[in-house]
Amino acid sequence: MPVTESLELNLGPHHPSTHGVFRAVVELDGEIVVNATPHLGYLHRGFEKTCENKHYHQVIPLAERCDYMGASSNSLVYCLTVEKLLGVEAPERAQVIRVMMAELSRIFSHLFWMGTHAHDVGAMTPLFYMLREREEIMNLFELTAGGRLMPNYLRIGGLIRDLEDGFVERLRAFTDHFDRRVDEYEELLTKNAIYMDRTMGVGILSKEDAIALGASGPMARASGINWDIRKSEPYSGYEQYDFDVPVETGCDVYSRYLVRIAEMRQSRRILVQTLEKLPAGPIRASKPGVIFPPQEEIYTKMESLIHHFMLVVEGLKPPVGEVYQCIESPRGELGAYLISDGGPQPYRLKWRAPAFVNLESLGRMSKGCFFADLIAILSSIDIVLAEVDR
Amino acid sequence: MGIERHLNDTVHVTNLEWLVNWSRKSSMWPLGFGLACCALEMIATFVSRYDLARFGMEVARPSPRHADLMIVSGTASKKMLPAILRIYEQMAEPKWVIAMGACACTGGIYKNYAVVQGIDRHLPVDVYIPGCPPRPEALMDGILQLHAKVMKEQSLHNPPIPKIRSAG
Amino acid sequence: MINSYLPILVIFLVSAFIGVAIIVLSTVVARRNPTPVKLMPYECGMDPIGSARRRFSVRFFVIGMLFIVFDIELIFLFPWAAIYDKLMLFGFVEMLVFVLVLLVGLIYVWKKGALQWE
Amino acid sequence: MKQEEIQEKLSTAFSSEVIQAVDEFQGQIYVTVAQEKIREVCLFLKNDPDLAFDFLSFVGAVDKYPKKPRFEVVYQVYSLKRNHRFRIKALVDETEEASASIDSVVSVWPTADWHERETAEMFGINFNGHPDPRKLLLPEHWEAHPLRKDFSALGNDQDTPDLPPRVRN
Repeated sequence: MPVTESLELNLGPHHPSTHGVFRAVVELDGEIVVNATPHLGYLHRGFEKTCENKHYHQVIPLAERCDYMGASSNSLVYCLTVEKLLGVEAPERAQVIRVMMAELSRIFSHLFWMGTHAHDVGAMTPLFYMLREREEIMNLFELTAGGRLMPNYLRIGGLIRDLEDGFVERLRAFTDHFDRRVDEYEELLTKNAIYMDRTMGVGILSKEDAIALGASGPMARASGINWDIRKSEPYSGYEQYDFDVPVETGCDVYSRYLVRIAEMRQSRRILVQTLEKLPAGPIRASKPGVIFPPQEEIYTKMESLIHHFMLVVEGLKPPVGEVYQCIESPRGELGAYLISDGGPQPYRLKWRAPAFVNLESLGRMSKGCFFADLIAILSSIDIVLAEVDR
Repeated sequence: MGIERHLNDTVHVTNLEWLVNWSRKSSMWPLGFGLACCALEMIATFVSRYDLARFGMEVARPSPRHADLMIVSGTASKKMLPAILRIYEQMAEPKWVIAMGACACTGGIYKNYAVVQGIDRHLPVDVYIPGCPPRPEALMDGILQLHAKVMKEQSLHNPPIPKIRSAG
Repeated sequence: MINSYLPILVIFLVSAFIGVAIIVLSTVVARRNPTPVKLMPYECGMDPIGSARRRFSVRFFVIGMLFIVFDIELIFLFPWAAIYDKLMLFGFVEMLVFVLVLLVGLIYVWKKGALQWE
Repeated sequence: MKQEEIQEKLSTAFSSEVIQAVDEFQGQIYVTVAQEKIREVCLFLKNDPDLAFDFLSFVGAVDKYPKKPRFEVVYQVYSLKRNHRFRIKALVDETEEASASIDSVVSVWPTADWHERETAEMFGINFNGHPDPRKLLLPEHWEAHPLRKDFSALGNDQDTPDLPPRVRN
């Protein structure tokens, strides 16, 4: 066998198909990948250290920027963690709107994944289809609290303000035609022979490897693990909605695609149910001295003004203790482990980022594949670098 | 440019300069350089709804050799800084830099050990765009300001090329 | 006789002139600022690992050769397709023979496994 | 299984000097384990048929700076079969001569690889027996451990310089 020199290549931080500033040093033997060692940290922003100097309610925008694709699920997990620490429960209406925001951001994130993944595999059109849908969802996010990408709409104990009046009609219009849009994507990709050749049997992650390497979310469900935190440990009223969890046993890039497309349909089903169920009522729990009083009460009642003032100046003083709460983010099990020492600032916030853990299996999945398949595998993991590097 | 050495100021070159500036302004190719959340708003600006192609900027090449404008969109972390400087150096003159978003302008909400507190500490920035992330309209407004700035440049009188600490 | 070839000569001269003009103008008029970092090979913003002048696997050349062969075939198809309506059956059969010959080459290459990477 | 049953099962399986403390907050029980026995306890958690903790959510650390056993290494585990969660901790101290160190659990859960590398560089705890103890998130030329309580959030130019040293001169 002639001895072949292996070529080392930088799939560097500035690369069109690394979905941000991810770097992998790839050892190539001709066109076959011998070994891909990831180098992370190019977007490390010191999130956990910065949280230790912020008040509890100031951490929410920071948490949302941790995963700018599904921003609302980040603020949801942080708010649920602090509420569990305080022993507070958000009112019924706030819980339903939170589910609405979480499912919208799941569709939001899966859309961007599908567009860029198809672009990496060579199909150019899905990218423009999905950006059209994302603009519609961004219009919806604008209606909630003004932000297009990161609405920053959730607060500890509920929401910051009630829904805009045009929101429900526009959401109903969106859910009406969204199913046809997903059919359009399926027409483009699912039965496309080139796409199937490029993705079937590529990037195999067996069920045992997936569990051992801590893969969660669509990565795990594509390897046959029937586990969705919305079903196994329901939070924020998820037990009241009926939706099914798509599970594939193909363990490859194609089954991850199928799982995510099916999840978009299920998220739409949940959105329709939230629209039917939307109860009236307050949008924030009322616990004086701990949760911000409603906006209109501040102008009329004296104690609300004092509570508001004390909360803003001195911040929230939760009981001493530690809590771990996790939710099903678009990428997997997103957890926040919060320790409080009674002071106004979190003593320690450990952020369990699913993209960071799913990325560990890149080395094992990409051994012996073609270099072009390495790009397809990397995009099938659906990494968001702000979450990977925190 | 090199030509005015031959003209040695006998002929006034405004019209030629206007032509040079106008051609540079109307086909300024941005570098596809997304760091963090602002990159998503930059992508939304490139694509059909906000459409940067009307300003001649639809070609967002990843390689610095084909780019004239570097939009630093997102947080410049200290580990990424050498790469940013390297890419800026490898772009061909004339080149411009837009600091998009609060993180690129001043470090934004990440005032800590890991983030460069403003990319203008290391790069000559032409236009700063506030916002976290700035709306696509804000990015387009920043680009139009840059176009106005390019039109006013004396590109034919050999303006000094800004030197940066090379990341070589 | 000569003037029927004149247009081809004009096209050739104009294209040659434009090509040379662009190169000359950009070398004379453009401004040079070569810094060592700028001349370094671009590798995603990192220091290039190893040199680019390395021995490559021979399979790359095989695929390169195959591409050139079938690309030339395509180039011959263009002028033929341009005046397709003037060439009666003879032109069609002639080109069919040409394509068939290359089809035999393609089948041979396919069976020998040159298209597969391993 | 409920949190209390898991905790009883652990207490019966290991002697009291291994299971040092049991605390509970908002329905979540967490057990402090002796630092030397951490790999044994993790193996027990994973292989015991009733517990079956086959999924490790994360390995983290907490710096309790003024207190003497300075670091707490936290293991949050989850069982896919039994659908229950549990958290165990190990107290790790840092003295002048010996830096904080604890056994690595990569052999038990391979996913702990990156978690431990990140905790090692952020807190300065080294994990014995870790297959690949390189830096993960911080630049190579930094020596500081940022998540320690005595390290200021703004960093300083010696420990966290903007550019690698080779470039600055």
